[in-house]
Amino acid sequence: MSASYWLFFIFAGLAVLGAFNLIWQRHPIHSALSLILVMGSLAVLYLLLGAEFIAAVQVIVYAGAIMVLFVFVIMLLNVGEEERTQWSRVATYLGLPVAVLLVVQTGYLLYRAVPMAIRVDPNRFVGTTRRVGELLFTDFLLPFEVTSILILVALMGAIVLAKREP
Amino acid sequence: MVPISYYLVLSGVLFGLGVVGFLLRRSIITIFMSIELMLNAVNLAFVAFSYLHEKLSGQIFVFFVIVVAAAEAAVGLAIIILVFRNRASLNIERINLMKL
Amino acid sequence: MNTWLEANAALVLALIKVLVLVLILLTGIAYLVWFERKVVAHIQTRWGPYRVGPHGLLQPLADGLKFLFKEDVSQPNVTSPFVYVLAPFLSLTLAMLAIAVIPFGPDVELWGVTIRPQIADLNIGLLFILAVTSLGVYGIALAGWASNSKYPLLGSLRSSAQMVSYELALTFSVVGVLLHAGTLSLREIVDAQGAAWSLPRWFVFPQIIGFICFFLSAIAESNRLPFDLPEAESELVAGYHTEYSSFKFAMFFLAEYAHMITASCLLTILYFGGWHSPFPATAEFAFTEYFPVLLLGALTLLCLLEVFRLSRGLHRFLMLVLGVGLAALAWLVAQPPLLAAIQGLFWFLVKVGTFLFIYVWVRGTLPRFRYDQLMAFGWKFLVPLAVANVIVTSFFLAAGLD
Amino acid sequence: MLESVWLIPLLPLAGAIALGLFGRQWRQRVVSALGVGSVGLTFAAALGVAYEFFQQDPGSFPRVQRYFHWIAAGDFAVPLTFYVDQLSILMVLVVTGVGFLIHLYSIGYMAQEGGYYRFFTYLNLFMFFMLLLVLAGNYLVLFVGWEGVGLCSYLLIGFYFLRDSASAAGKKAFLVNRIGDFGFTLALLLLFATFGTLDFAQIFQGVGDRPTETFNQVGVLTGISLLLLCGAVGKSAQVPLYVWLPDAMEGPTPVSALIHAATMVAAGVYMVARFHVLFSAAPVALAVVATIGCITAFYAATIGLVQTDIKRVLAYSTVSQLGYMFLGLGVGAFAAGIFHLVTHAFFKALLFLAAGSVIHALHGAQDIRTMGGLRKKIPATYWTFLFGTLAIVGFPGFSGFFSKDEILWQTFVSPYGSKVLWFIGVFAGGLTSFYMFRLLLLTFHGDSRYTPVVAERVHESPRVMTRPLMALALLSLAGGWIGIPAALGGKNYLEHFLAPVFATSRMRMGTAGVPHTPTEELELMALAVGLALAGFGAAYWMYLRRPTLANELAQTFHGPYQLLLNKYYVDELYQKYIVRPLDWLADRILWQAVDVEVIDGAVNGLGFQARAAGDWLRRWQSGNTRSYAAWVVLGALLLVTVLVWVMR
Repeated sequence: MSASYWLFFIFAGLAVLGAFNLIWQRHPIHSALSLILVMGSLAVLYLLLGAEFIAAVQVIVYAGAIMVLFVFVIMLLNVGEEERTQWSRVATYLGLPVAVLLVVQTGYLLYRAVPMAIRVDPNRFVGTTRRVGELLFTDFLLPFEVTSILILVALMGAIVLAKREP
Repeated sequence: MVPISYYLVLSGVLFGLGVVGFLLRRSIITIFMSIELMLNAVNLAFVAFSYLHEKLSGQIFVFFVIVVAAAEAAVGLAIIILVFRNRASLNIERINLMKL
Repeated sequence: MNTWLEANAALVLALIKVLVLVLILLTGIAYLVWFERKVVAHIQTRWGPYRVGPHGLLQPLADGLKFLFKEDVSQPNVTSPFVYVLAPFLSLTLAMLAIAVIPFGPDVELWGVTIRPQIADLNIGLLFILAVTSLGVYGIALAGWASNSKYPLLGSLRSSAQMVSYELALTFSVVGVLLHAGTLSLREIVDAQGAAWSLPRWFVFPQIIGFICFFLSAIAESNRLPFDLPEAESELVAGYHTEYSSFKFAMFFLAEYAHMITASCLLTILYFGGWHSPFPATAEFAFTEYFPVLLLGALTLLCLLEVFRLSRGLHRFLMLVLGVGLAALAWLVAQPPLLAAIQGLFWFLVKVGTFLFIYVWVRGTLPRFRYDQLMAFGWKFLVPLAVANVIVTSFFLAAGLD
Repeated sequence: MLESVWLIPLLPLAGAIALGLFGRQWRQRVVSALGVGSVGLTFAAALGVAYEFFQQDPGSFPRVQRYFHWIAAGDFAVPLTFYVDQLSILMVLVVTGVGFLIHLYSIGYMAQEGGYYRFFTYLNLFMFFMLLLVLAGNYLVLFVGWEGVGLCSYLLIGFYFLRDSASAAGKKAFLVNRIGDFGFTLALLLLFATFGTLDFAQIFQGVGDRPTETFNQVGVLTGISLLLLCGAVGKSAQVPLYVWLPDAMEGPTPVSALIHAATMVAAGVYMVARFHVLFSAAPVALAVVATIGCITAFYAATIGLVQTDIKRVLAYSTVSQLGYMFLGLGVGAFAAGIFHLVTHAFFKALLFLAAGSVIHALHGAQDIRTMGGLRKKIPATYWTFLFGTLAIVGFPGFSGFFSKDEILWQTFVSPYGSKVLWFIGVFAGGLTSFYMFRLLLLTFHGDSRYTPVVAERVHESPRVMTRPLMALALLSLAGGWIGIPAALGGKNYLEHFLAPVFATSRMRMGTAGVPHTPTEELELMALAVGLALAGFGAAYWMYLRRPTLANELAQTFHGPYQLLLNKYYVDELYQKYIVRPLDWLADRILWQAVDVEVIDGAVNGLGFQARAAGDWLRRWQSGNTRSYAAWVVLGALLLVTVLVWVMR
């Protein structure tokens, strides 16, 4: 029972808890907070998987920027609790069983995908910032540039959309 | 030492929870967050596989997913603000003008 | 028993470090407040705290007690009690979390045990700090939202916008240093500044612009004057922590000063060679080793003089005690092994102290921005400047002239 | 130079494109400079090529220039190839030369007309297509040229599209040509089906391997030949498809000269000559060719006797001259046919242009009954017209004499010809002489019958018009000297020049060894000339000595006269027995039955089905996003289930 073992279970538990809370809470803010929790614990799991850089990016971008945006919007619009309408029969009655089936099968699929024997040693394969960066600027240069364009477009789109017409 | 499949199963579970939220919630924002949750789950799977095959490309892919998610969040939230401005409601069931 | 100790020596050491650091940090913060009040007072030609203890030296203690034992006027109709309570904890925790990865000095060898004055040496240390500071927003935002009151809400909205914007400039300005050092580990960054030309090989000199950007946006990040819009007294009572009282308020308070300290440490590490002495390590500069002793000696003299100047007996006695303590410390530090070990820490603290003083100085000097000015400054001046700095730096490095 | 044959068709195309796109904005001078210049350059290029050509050993031709793959679909590949041999070179020279002169002439003639740039655009385009046709090295390219010239002729006949008669004539020409082209297209398909290729060289190869199809065993070659002939008949205005040509005179006179006299209508002749290998292997087809040609020659001549419109007379003479060419081809004297084509190009162009000059002088009057005595007024035109007339009637020494005589002689002696055909030909020659001199005399001699108003405005045409006339006059005089028969101590260069082209068919038909018996040939010549003189005499007598005689004759032989005057009522017959039934078919059956009921019904039915489906599917679009989400997830579940349970 090494440290990484405990860490995994603690943070996996946190993640699941957060995810569950996310869909359980009726108020968006609480959902957002639980989502942040999920993201944080996922970052730790990434660290356990040796993906340092991704872990950092996860926290900085997801928790630090995207979720801030969410919280910001929620506060700005001062969204209250969501109302309990049940107008979509198919979603109401079919939703849960379908989702559960999906989870079970997906889980089974992934479980089947790899043999149990392969275990995680955080130091065996480390995605250091240097290596990721090198890969990013050699093999994946074009996608990288394209994403920059994407960001720019998204930025302009967001501004155009949210701007009040004078 | 934790078997890698645990990570995969975890990602599967998270994804499923995301789906549930996606289906059962009514507030657009919450649904949006469920989608983000699903993305995260997928990312976890990516990282796990990248560890499994010892290929960094998986992590690169996660990086791209995060970037795209950022863009998506920007636009999506802008849309949400717009919707709220015009409808004074974020209940997705009230936004049903697509019906003929 | 022993075996267990040996088995988890690392763990125990880490725990001890954490405890020590937290204690030092909290007292440090407390006395930082005292320091600030004093300095500002003297800038404004006042005495500042003078009653509690000689020169108000016990003021922080008094404040702490007050915060602890004051009745908590908690809100009856907060938007969400949980978040209301969560917010201050969040901000303080995050503020202090950042300090965990800061190296205060080189490894020191004492009684056969090598101690690394740093809790966690991540090789993504810098990213870690950025991440934590980026999370810092939540404390304020949630606080403002949870208080269910308009001034706090406004304040929190402001602060979240402000912090998100200035984070950009912050991150960009750091990139220059990263390009120079080629690593994210704070320790290695400091080591990269170890060697000296005629003048110390610190990154301020090539990265002066980056330094300025970083310094400004760091001030903004920690919501201090002239960027303390979230708590602008004149506009929104006390901003996001208007509705907080007693220890919850204290937490925000501490968090802010913790931010200051973190920022100063980062400035020191990134741009001013961390624990490296400004003097080249050659024979003719060997005497610089004794600066710590001299400093302590000077302080001792000051205290002893005060003993004769002060009027109240209690204060005289306290001063005497302080002076004797300082003298003892000076003697202790003068011992060769300790003297060698203390060097790095000493320089580090000196530099951090300087920056803290500048912080206070700025606060005492400059007026507050208007909000739109603030945003314009951040987006239209700092960010472009930082980006330009990155580009220029990378060109220089690519051209090979380091 | 020989490699740059592609330049020849390209230049006019460039001119056409430029004019068509920008001509509207340009000043008249620029337009004419460009329009004429392009053709002039083409002529120069043609000369260059010809020069190059003569440098080289005649045996080394035909030479095929491949340029690029035009169509490549599976094993069906059509490259753009040019087929350079004596025949095509000759044609190129004629087309570009005559074309150039006519372009020059047009500057003057069209100066006052509207749509100046349009005219030159069409003309250049025509040159392009004509040259493409002439140079084509494979059937499809030739077909493109073929249809292209048809299009241009349609556009130019209807050039004055404000006149109903003009546009009607254009349509008529187009439709009649369609009939011919139908056969042509069938021939194309049949060729490909038979030989699996459309390349000339390969086709000729393939034909060469097949036996001659004699009368009692007719095969595919005969079929192809007849179908080709169908196309040729349409294009070259032979009986029974000649009807469009006279109406084509609605177009501007230079057009009549260029397209409907000199070049395009000769395309049929050229085509038959080009496929001589094919025809020579199918004697039946050849016989048909000869017969059609002979009939046309005579028939058109008879009509020409009584026409009163100056251009129509020329049109019918054109038809009959084309008949002569077909006759020549039909009896296997391909060289002679081509020879007549060339000379005819010269003198018929000349005649038309001169007629145009007359019309120009009279400000648009075309009825010869309102003319007369113009000889003094417009001498240049008169003299050139006279040259043309002498050439066409075959006055000894003039070009027409040699070529026509060659044809008749070949008809007489060739194993494929016959005395009957020969006799009809000669007689038609006499008629030709009659109506041509009638035209000449009525127009230029005698006392003027036009109104005084017109009288003082009659004027000679500008230089730019008369110069080309003179050039053509010279040609129609000397043009024939390239083929002076041995009987007259000539060398008949042309025949020797074209010999390598037609060598194969000569071998096959055994016309190579036809004995030249000079005395006999001379006798025949004399007969022909005599008939021509007789025609002249008759005309002179009727229209100068006893001007009333013509009308008296018309009175006495009223029936035949009317018959001729109304061109044997052919148009009316066509109208009654072909056009009307077709109209009925198209209207009642194809439109109101097939189109409305079947096709529209099918389309609408599809529409209704789609709408029904839409009505049903519409229910799924509840507009509730959550439901959509649910469906999406359901789909995902399906996929995963398949993944788990099927693709294990």
